[in-house]
Parts: sequence; structure tokens; C-alpha cells
Amino acid sequence: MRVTTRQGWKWITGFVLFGLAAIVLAGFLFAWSGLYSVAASRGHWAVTNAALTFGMQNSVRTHALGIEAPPLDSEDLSTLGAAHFHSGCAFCHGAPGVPISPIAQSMLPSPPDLSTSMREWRDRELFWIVKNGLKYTGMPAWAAQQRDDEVWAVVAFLRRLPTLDAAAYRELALGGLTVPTQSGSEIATTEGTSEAVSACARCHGQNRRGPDSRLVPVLHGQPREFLMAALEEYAHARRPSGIMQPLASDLSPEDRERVAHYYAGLSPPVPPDLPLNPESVERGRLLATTGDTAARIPACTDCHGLSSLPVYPRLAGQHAPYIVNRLRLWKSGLTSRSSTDAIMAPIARRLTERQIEDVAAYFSSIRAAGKASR
Amino acid sequence: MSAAIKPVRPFGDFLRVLIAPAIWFAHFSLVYAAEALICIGPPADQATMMGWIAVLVTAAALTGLIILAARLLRSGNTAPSRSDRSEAWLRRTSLLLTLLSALGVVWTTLPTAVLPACAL
Amino acid sequence: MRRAPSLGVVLAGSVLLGSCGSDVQSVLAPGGIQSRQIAYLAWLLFGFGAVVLTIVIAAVWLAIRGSPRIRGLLAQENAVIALGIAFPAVTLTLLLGYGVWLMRSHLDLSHTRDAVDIEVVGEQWWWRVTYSGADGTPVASANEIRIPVGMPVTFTLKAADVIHSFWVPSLGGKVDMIPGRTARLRLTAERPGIYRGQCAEYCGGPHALMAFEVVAMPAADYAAWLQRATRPATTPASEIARRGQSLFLATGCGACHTVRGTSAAGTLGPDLTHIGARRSIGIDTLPLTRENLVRFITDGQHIKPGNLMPEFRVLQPPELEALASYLLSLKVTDRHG
Amino acid sequence: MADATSNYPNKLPRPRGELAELETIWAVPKSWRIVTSVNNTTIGYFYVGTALLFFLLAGILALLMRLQLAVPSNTFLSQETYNQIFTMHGTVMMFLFAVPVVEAMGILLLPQMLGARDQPFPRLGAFAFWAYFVGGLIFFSTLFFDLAPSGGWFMYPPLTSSQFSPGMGADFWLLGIGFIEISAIAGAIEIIVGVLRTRAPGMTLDRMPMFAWTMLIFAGMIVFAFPAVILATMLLELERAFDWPFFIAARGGDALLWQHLFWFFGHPEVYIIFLPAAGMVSMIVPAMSGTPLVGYRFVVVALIATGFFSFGLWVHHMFTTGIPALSLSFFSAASMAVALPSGIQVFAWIATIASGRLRLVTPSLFVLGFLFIFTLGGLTGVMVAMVPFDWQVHDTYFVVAHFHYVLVGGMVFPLFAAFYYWAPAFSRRALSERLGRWTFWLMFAGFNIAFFPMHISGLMGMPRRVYTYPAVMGWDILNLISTIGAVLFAAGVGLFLIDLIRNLRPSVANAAGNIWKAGTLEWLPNDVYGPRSIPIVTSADPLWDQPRLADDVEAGRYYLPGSGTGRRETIVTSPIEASSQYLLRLPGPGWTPLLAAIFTAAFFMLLTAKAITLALICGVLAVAMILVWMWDSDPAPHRAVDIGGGITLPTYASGSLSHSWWAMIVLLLVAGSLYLAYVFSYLYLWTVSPQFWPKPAALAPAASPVLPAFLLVAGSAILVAAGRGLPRNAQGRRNFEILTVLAAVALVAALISEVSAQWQSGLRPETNIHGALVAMAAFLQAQMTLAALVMAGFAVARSIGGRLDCERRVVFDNLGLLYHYTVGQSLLGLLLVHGFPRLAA
Repeated sequence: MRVTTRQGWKWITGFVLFGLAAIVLAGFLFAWSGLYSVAASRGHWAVTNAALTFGMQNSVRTHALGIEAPPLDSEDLSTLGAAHFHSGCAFCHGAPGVPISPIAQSMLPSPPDLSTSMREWRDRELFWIVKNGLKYTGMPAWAAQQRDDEVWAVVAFLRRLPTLDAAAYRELALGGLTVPTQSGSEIATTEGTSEAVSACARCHGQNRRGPDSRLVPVLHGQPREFLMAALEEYAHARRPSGIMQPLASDLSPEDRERVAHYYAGLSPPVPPDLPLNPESVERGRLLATTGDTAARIPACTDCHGLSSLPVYPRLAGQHAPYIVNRLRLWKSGLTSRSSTDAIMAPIARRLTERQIEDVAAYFSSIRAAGKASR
Repeated sequence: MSAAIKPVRPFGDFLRVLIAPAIWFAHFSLVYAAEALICIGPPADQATMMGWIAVLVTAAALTGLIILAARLLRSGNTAPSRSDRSEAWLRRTSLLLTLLSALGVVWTTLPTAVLPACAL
Repeated sequence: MRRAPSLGVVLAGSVLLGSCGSDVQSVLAPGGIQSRQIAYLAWLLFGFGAVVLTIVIAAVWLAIRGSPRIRGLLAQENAVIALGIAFPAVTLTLLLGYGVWLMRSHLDLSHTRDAVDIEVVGEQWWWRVTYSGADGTPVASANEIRIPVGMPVTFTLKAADVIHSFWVPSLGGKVDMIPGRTARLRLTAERPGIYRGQCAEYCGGPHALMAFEVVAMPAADYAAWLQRATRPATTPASEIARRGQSLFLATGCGACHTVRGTSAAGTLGPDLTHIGARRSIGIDTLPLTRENLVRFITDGQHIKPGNLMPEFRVLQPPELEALASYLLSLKVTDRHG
Repeated sequence: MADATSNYPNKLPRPRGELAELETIWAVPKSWRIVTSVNNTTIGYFYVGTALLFFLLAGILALLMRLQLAVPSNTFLSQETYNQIFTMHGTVMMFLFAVPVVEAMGILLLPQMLGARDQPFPRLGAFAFWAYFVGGLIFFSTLFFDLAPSGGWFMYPPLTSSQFSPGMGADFWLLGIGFIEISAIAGAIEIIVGVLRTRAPGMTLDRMPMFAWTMLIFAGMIVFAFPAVILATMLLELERAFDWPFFIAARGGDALLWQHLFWFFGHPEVYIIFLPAAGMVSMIVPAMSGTPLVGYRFVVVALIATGFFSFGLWVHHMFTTGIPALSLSFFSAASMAVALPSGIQVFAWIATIASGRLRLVTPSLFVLGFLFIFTLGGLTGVMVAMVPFDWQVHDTYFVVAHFHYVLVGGMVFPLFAAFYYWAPAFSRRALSERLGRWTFWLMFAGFNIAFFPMHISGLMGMPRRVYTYPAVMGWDILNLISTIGAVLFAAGVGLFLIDLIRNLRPSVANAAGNIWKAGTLEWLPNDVYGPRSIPIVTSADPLWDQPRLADDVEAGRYYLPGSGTGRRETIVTSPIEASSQYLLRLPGPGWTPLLAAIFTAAFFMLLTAKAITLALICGVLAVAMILVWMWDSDPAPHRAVDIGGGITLPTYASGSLSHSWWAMIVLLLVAGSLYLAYVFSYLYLWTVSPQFWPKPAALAPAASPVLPAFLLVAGSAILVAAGRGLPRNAQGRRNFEILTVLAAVALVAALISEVSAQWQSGLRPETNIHGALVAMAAFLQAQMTLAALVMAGFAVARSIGGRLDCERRVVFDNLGLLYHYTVGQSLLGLLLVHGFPRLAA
């Protein structure tokens, strides 16, 4: 039987179209019948699993192509990342000395134990996963999509994770906090373990001890009004941070007031003697105290000085990397609904990269002048 | 078919039409540049300098235009009527352009008689 | 055929000119020597334009509908020479001469020493005004310019960032303010009054809202006013104003604004030493009232999008109340001495 | 001669298959391959269509603005959106509509009008169109990504500097517009060579259709005006990208330099737009009156005078910048002078109308509307030329009204007249007379209602470029009227579109034909190959004076009734008398112009987005595409061809006879204008801030330019020697190639030696204006050196490929022109940079 080419094409096209329609109809009938089980208890077939994994891996690789990783070997980054990992990720993924929760293990797919088995992702791919999460797996996206800097901190930590044993992990993630042995009654009656309660201190330090990561602000001695306003803005997601938003929203208004009161009452820690470029500090001093008329930058000290409004932060003795990071965030266009950001963001955008470094060096070089008002 | 095999007139013949407006442009540029340069100099004798330059440049430009016009008219008179049509056309076009350019030169010069140099 | 609509348009234009001519900022409502001369020139030019337009329309009409004799006349090259070359050559020579002569009179070659000198710097998007006080000390102000009537005023015009243009139509022509250059403009108001001016060179963002007012006052009043404006700010008298003052300083307003007599000495924004005496807030966008003041402090980016003052939403209503009270109290009182 | 019917160049009947061969050779590629077409009619349709698209887009932007301004304190558009929209409206109308549409009309009409088969450089024409199409669309789409520039179409720094416009919008403007200007210059080269060298035999200068005259002067003005703005955009982009402070006052730059350069382009630009439109009117008025143009010579004089006088007007956009009064008055005088030619033209048209009988059909209506609106615009032009009056109305709505009267009246109305007039020549059906009248009256009434009140709102103090105004100003009624007028005008344009859709059926082969009984050659029966045979022209209106011409041409009685060489071809004639010189073989369809345009566009746009590597790859690909297309051009000499009438034309020409030589000369005039604009900038900035010029001791040593100068002169000598030794056969090639490479090396060595001497003397471009200017000289030298280098490599490659010898030498001739020009420019640069500071000190 011979068919001319043209007829053949017609026939094939018709067949394909009909076949497609049939498949769509059959699919709909199957879904409508409810025969498919969505149970997480059963697991996927191996072939489904392989296909899903294949798709996921390639999706991540492709989407991460355009991302450029910053240097990740900084201690500040990984320390901050560790602290967040402990409260945000370890429940599902485990950590050295922290087993995966049995509840998390019952997810489909069950989350990988990152402390022992981590696929060989590139930095940018890890970043993409942490930032965007993974559909259908339970891996959530980063709570504050504008804060790439925080995501990179987690990636920096993940890079260090395989080298850590339980003790080193505790030191890094808990900020050297020691958890006193608790009595049976204490364990039986308090809500959680003592680690969760000490969430602030893990990053921000306590008493005479400042933050371990210099990307974390020193809260000691900051005005109570400022601390309360900041916590409230985090809690209501007006100030974006994937690290602070979950923690602040856990606290009741009274808790926030108490913790603000606590940090406001602390004496500033003695900053470590770091080598600073004296020229940079001097340029920073000039800018901070007199501003730059040509670039329309007002003097920093007019708002960040001792007699300024208590909702403004004091900057003396603050970590330089923290200041730099914060200013760069605004400069790169961070949109925030915080009322203090509304004032600072336009000014920060006018600073040059060098001015940012100078002014941060200057503020980190001076000592906070005693205790701020309570 | 004689139209197609006539000897080729060089393009320069056409460019000659542009001499008159070019004189205007040169005159214009010179007085403008003179004013600009005089005004960054010492203020003492700006006015006299500008006056002299204006007179000299304008005299030169007008002389040039008059010579041009005279030559165009003369060649128009002397050339026998059988001279080729293109040339006659170009010549009369040049003559009219010379007239317009002369007017342009006079207009450009007019303000130098009224306005002081460099005053803002 | 086309004559009727065209004349109609001209007529309608003249009627509009005459009837709805609001003289808030009009070239045709001159209040100064320079603007009056230019207004004369304008009317002269309109007359000239009307004549020429009529000639052209008539010629077209005749070329289409005229008698064969007239059409024959129009169809000659001589008509082109007469109407297209000779007529414009004569009229334009006259106009050019008049224009140049007028420029000469504007140059004001006999610039007198008793002229008032005022420096105006265009900034994005406001006007920094500096008067020369009695003993030559500079007196800073902003966004409102006071001048004496009948005296020539010399404006020294500069730009701080981009190009602006200083223009008060009822007093005279505009002059651009160009970074790195200094321009001068002489204006003389003939009668007292308030003349609106506006930036005429596109300067980005809220260029449309960069207006100002020139208040022309009798020479004696002006002298007295300048005398008062030279003094530092009054100390706040009421409790609420005193609270406002300390808030003003604590909020960091002084980083950008100056209030002479206090520690606020910023120069990025307008000088506020006597802001309570000004007529408007937000560079002539709103009349100066307590409510508008508060709005501008907390919601300035809506009133004047892109302006360089951040919104101070950190302040609570009672604090804003105190701040506004303080600012409104900043005015020179008429107590002499 | 025309009456001698027995004396036609070619005898009938024509051989069978001659016409079919012509049709095959000139066939336009079918379906989607039509994008590879280079026929002037195809490219012309695309070009006009794209320009109209941009007219509509920019018109929509105008409507948005009018809606925003309809009532005071409106919030329909935000401030930033409005600023972007008015910037884009001006930019798109000027750069993407006005100039391209005129070039498009030129590409579409000129070959037919001149009796040629096609443009002399079909692929260049296609490249110019595609570059404009791709670049224009990308540029316009920035509006949808909030990346559009917002600094005004005039882009004054410092507002557009990186400090005050930090986003990418300004870069899109600078690179996008710079790129579209390059496309305009490509078109101008095409038009100049086309008008001067491809006219039908016998079409002397004084028999040229007036539209061709205006296009010639239009293109000539582009050659001298556009380089100024190209230089300006280069300077500003270099300042934004590398901090070379050309416009930053603190380091000796000057914001006014931009204004000088921009308006040195910008004012002639107005006449660049107006002249071709006036040319269209000069074609339509005689045709509709049925009589030759009265005062043909006067009109030509007016065109030439306009071309010159318009270069003396640029400061009249700067009357309020505080320049000395005397300087201003020079420009006031020149502004008066330029009114004269316009007067001449207006009265020449009126005289023509009077000498014939005007048929009041749609094209005539648009012409009459043009006369009224343009006269009014010209009169307000005289007003703003009066300096004191301009002090008041500059930058107000009075000026907005004025230039819309001049541009819409002077250009859009004639263009619409042209659409209605020429549609039958390019469409199977004419446009509708009934819809046309409606269109005209809506547009005419709408225009006047929209723009006349703006004169008054301007006088009442309304500045330009304001996104809102308070109610107290009393401008609200006038603005509302303007908005209503704008809507009416838009309705007129909309009606025109409906007419186009209903009646326009593009086709040259089966066009409606000479329904107006016009007298010029574009009304001959045409097909894809143009006229069947190339006529002998004996008057300015051949179809009137040779009544049988159309039939005879179509029958193939005149020159070149078929193809002489089996390729596309057209007759090249002498520039003044139009006597036949040689037969030019033209390239057919190809992908290279399209690809070259896409890669060029990609190069500029990626550069804007700072994707440097990708941009460079695309740039190299663009050059490669151009080289590929050049490889096949300049075909080997073919035997001479008999075109009829006993005339045998050679098929190859070199030296000044070659059309390609003319194109290179025009290109070098562009380069020369650009360099003159640079020299002007150098001297101008010195007058502004001489304090930044270093003492002679701080300059590069006086001896340092000796080496580069020597290398340059030596290079020229070597290249001359290479030309002497152009190979006759394979043996001679080696020497020629070595010499050419040596010459290229000398050019590069000269550049390196100059740059290193300056660098060693401590000169840095970002330090101050002097450093930036010296670096700029090197930049411009490097640009020319690179071009000469590519071309030298190309010549060597052709020599190796056996495509260059002592007869087939056009590529080498052009290299020679480019090379010696580069040497001359570089020597002038050395003299300026090393000599001037010593002279000034």
C-alpha cells in the first residue's frame, strides 16, 4: 500500500492530535477518580524518584548559572550561618551531634542529613536552593528574598559543615553558650530545651561578650526604644531579614520589651584591637562628623550621636563589617518599610564604596561612651 | 543620443556654486570665534579689537562676494549664447546665492555696530 | 476655504489671551521695566506675524481663486523675488535692528552702585537665596526672594548640581544657572506685589514643582525686613516650641538645615532660621500651615516626589505637633531694636 | 531627439526571454526569506512601515502626556513615568521617526525618480534599515522595563551624568542613538551617491526632480551635522563609563560643550527633516497644478542656502545660557537669514499654484494645510529668533507650540500629502479620497486646536517638561483644549490607518499608476527591476514633454532593456551632465546585511548592559558579516556591454570614476567632520578653563611626537609603494602583501608610541579636562587606525584570494583613501595635542 507523502503527513498529524487528546482525557479521568494516592507514607517508585531527582538537579544547575558567589571563607559569614542553621535547618537536616528529628524523617522525600551526606553542589547552586527552596520537597524559600547576604552566610557555613565534629559545631552554632545541666523537673516542665531560649545570645552575645560574627550588630547599650522598634519591625516583616523575622515573630510584645531592656542595660564589650588603616579612619571621621556637601551627605553624628532620638541606633564601637554590609544593602536598593530605613536608605545610596568603608572603619575605631540611657 | 556622450564636466564645477555661502560661513565663524577669544582676554581694549576685526573680516567677505559676482556676470556677458546650458544654469544659481550670502554677511555684521563686545 | 478657520483660530486665540489671562506668572502681565519692554516687543511681533500670515493666506487664495490677471502676476518669478526675498529682507532687517537695540538697553551699561545684590543658587530642587546684609554679611534664606520696588536688583545666579533656569516672567527674561558658571540678571520691579517664578530648565525629578515667589516691597520696608532677617532665630517662647526645638536637634534636622542661633548648621537643605515668616512650604508647593508642615515632614515624597529630604515617619503625632510649633515660631518679629 | 521616433537606442521587437530574465534576476525572495531582500522597493516598504510604527508609538506617548496635563494636579502618570515618556517621545519622534521616514521615502522613491534600477549600494541600504529596525525596537522597549532614559531628548549633562542619572537609561540613549545615527549616515551615503551617480542619462542637475535635490542636500547636511552629536554622545558615554570629565566643571569640563555640539547637530536637524518634506511639496504642487515648478532655480538656491544658513543657528537654542549679547546677536542674524529661503520656497509654490489649476484633492489639501501651519511656525520662528523675546519664551510651551508647528506642519503634513500622492505608484489601489478628506480635516483641526493654545499657555508662564501644574496658574482651560485637539489629531491618524488597511496593496509591478498625470519618472511603469529600459531625459518633467515616453520605456526601446551581464545592474552616470559612464553590477539578496545589523545592534545594547565580553563577540561577528558581504562585492571586470544606441559601457571602474570611491569620500567627510567637532571641543574647553592646561615642562617631551609622525608619514609612503606594485599576476603578490602589512604595522606603531609617550609623561584621562582631551585624540586615532587595519587585512586577504590586482583595485583604492586620511588626522592630532599647549603657554 502506497500513500503519497502529503497524504501520509496528514494522516500522521491527525493521529498525533487524536492521541494527545486521548491522553489528556485519560489523565483527567484518572485524577478525577481519586485513585492516585497522595500518601507520604508510601514513597515514590524508584523510577519516579530518579526522574524527580534528575529534574531537580538540572533545574538547580540551570537556574544558578548566572549567580556569582562572593568570597565565602570569612569566619564572620560562617559563624552567622551556623547560628541560623542551628535554629532554622538542623531540625530537618541534622548537624554534628544533632540527629534529624523523626518527624522530619517522615517527610517525603526525607530531608538529607547535611552533616554527613551533602551532594556536591557548587556554591551558587547551594545558594539558589537555600534562597528559593525546592518545590514538592518541603524545603522552604528564604523568608526575606531581598537578603542575599544572609543566604550566603548559610552557604558559607554549609561549606564548613563537613569539617566539623559535634564539639566544634556547638561552639560555632551556640556562640560558646554553656547550657547548665537541668534537673528532671526542669526538663519536664519547660517548653523547650535551653538552647532555643538563648536564641538572641547565640548571635548577639551576652554580658561582657559581644557577637562572635562581626556581621552581627553589637546590641549592648543601644537605646531600648531602638531595640524595641527594630524587633517590632522584624516581627511585622517591615524590616526584611530571613534570620531575624522568624525569631522576632516568636516573641510576644512583652518579651520584646524585656529583651530590649536586657541589651540596653549591658555595657558595651571591649572591641578587639584590630589593625585599622589610620587614613581611612581619619577620612571616615571627617565624613561622619561634617558630611560631604558636594555629594549631599549629611554628618552621621547628627543622628547617631549621644543626644539623638532614642529610636536611632548608636554607632560608636559597632563592627565595621556589619556597618559596611548594612550600608551596601541600602545602596544596592533594599526596599524596606521600616520608618528609620526610610531616612537612612536615601543617604546610604549616595555614599561611595570608599566612603562606606571609611565611615565603618571610623565607627568601629571609637569606643561607645559608657552606657546609654535605659 | 548626443546627451549621453557629452564630455564629462568635473564635479568641481558644481562645488563652485558653494563658494558664496562658504564665504558667509567663514565670515560667520570668524566673527563668532573672534568674539569668543577676545572675551577671555584683558577687558581693556575688547571693544576696539572687536570693532577692528568686524570691519576687517566683513570688508574681506564682502570684497570676496563682489569679486565673485563680478566674475560671474562678466563670464555671463562674454560667453556666447551657445555656451552649454549646464554652465549657464550653474552661473545664475551662483549669482543668486552670492546675493543671499551678502545679505547674510551684512546681517551678521549689523549687531557689532550696536552692541558692545563681551557684555553679558 | 482655509481662510475662515485660520482667522477663526487667530481670533479665538486673541480672545483667550484677553479673557482668561491669569497673571500669576505671565509674560503679558509685566510688573518690571525689563518685562514691559519685552511685552511691547511681543505685541509688535504678533502684529508682524498677523500681517505676514494674512499676506500668505491671501496669496494662496488668489492663486487658486483669483482673476486670471492677478494669477498671472503671482505666477511670475518676480513675485517670488518681491514677496519671498525683498519683502522679508526689508522687514527682517528692521526687526533685527530693533531686537539688537533692545538687547543693548537690557545690558544696562550704566549699572549703578546702589543696586541690590542677591545671590540665588539653583539646587535639586529648591532655591538657595543669599542676601547681602547691611554691612555686607551674607544673609541666608531659601525659596522666597524679597526685593525692593523701583531699585535695580542684580541677581547672581549659580547652580549647585545640574542646570536650572531662573525665571520670573512678570519681571523679565530667564537666565540659566549652569554648574561652574556664574550668570547675572538685572531686574527692576515697578510696583509692589508677589511675582511667581519657576525653574525653566528641566532639572530631573520634580522639576515641575521647582517654583518660588518674588515679593516686591517698598524700599523702606525692604530695608527694615533685611535688617530683621539678619538677626538669628528667636528663642522659643512656649513650652511646646522648646520641646520642638530639642526634637529638631535630636532628630538630626540640623544635619541638613541651619537655624542661626542654634547648633543646627547643616547646609544641605534650605536655611530655616526664619521659616515661620515664609509664605509656603515644600518650595512653593503648599502654603505654610501647621498641617502642611507636618505633611511635608512625614510625607514629603508624595508631595514632591524625589526631593532629597527623607520622610520622618519615626516621629509620633505629639512630637510632630511640637516640631511644627517650633518651626512656625521661627520668624522675625516686628519688635525693632 | 525625443521626437526622432526612428532614433530610439534599441529596436523592437525585443528578444524573447529578455524580460523574463530581468524578472528572474531581480525577483524578491518569497515568504519569510523576504528579509534577505535588498530591492529598494522592498526595503523601502519595510522602512516606511517601521518609521510609521514609531510615529504611532511616539504619538501614543504624546497622548499619554496630553491626558496627564488635561487637568491640573493630575495623578494619571507618575512624575518619573512622565519624565521618561517625554524623553522618549522627543527622542523617538526625532531619531526613530523623522529622519528615518525621510530616508525611507528616499530609498523607496529615488531610484524610480532618477530612472535607476536600484540604489548603488543595495546591501548598505538593507543594513541601514535593519540596524534601525532592531536598534529602534530594543531602544523603545526600554520603556516597558523602566529602563528608559529620563533626561530629556536633548540629554543635557550634568543631569545625564553618572552622578545625577545613575541608572542605565542614559546609556541606552547614548549608545542606542549613536547607533541609529550610524544607520542614518549609511543611508545618507547611499542617497548622495545614488543622486549624483545613478541618474538616467541626460538628467542634468537642472532637470533633477526637486525631491532628489532636497534629498541630496538632506544627505549632505547629515554628513556634516550628525558627527557633532556622535562625538557628543561618545564624550558623554566615556565620561559616564570611565570618568573622563568632559562635562564636569570641577575638573575643567563644561556643561555648555554638550549644548554646543548637540545643537550644532540639532538645529540643522530641523532642516534635515524639513527639506525633504519641502521637496515632496515641490513635486506635488506642480503635479497637482499641472504645470512646472515656477522658479526652479530659486528653489534650488533656497535649498542650498538653507543647508548653509542652518549651520549658523545652533546657539539660538542657548540664548539664555549667559553667552555675551554680541555672540547671541550673530545667531539671531543667521536665524533671520534662514527665513529667506523658506520665504522663497513658499512663494515659489504659490506662484506655481497661480500658474496652473490646483486640483483640490487630498494631497493638495495636505499641502495647503502645510502652507498655513508652516507659515505660522516660521513666523513664531522669527519671533524666537529675537533674543529678548526668546529670553521670555525659551523653554516654555510657546516654544513647544512653535516647533510642533514647524515639524508637524513642515514635515508630517507634507509626508501625509506624499502618502496620498505616491500611493498609486506603489500600491494596486490609490488611497481613498473620501477618507482622505476626513483624515485631513481631523488632523488639521486637531493639530491647530492642540497646539495653537500652547502659544498662549507658554506666554502665561507654563514651562516645558512639567508633569503637572497647580490650578491657580490659570493654564487649565488651555491645556484641556490642547488635549481635546490632540485626541482629534490622533483620530485623524487613526482614520488614515484604516484607509491604509482598506486600500494599500503594496506592489510596484501592478501599481495603480499615474492617476495624477504627473510628469516625473517615478510614474513610469515600474517593476521589481525599476523601469523596463532606462530613458533619455531631456527636461525636468519628461512625462509631460515626451508624451510617448511611458510606452517606449515599457516596450524596451531605451537603454539597457535587459541584463547585460546576467546580474542586477544599473547605469552609472556623471554627476553634473548625467552622461553614461559604466555599468554597475549590483548584489542580490543575502543574509549578511540582516545579520550584520542584528550583531551591530547586539553589540551596542550589550555594551549598555555592561556585558562586555558578549558585546565584543557580537561586535566581531558584525564586522565579520560585513567582511563576508564585501568579499563578494567588487566582482571581477566583465566584458563591456552594449546598452543600445551604439553605446558600449565598461563594467568596471576604479579611481574617482568608481561609485565606491565616492562613497568612501563621503564617509571620510563624516570622519573629518567628527574630528573637526573634536578640535572645536578642544579649543572651546581651553577657552573655558585654560588653567587646566599644563606648563610645557609637564607635557610629554617635545621630541616625543617625532617618532609617531615619522611612522605615519613612512606608512603613507609604504602604502603608495604598495599601490605602485599592485600585482599583475601571482608572482607580484607577495611584495604587495608585505608592503601593505608593513603600512598597517606602521599605523599601529605610531599609535602605541604616542599613547605610551603620553602615559609616561604622567597624563591620565580622569585627572582633568586636558588629560581627557588628549586621551580623546588618541581614542579617535585608535578608531581610525582600527578601521584602516581591518581594511588592510581585507585587502591582503583579497590579494591572497586572487581578488585584487592592478585592474581590479577598488578595494585598494578605498584602503588608500582611508589610510591617508587616517595619517592626516593623526598628524593633525599630534600637532594639536603637542603644539597647542606650548603655543598657548
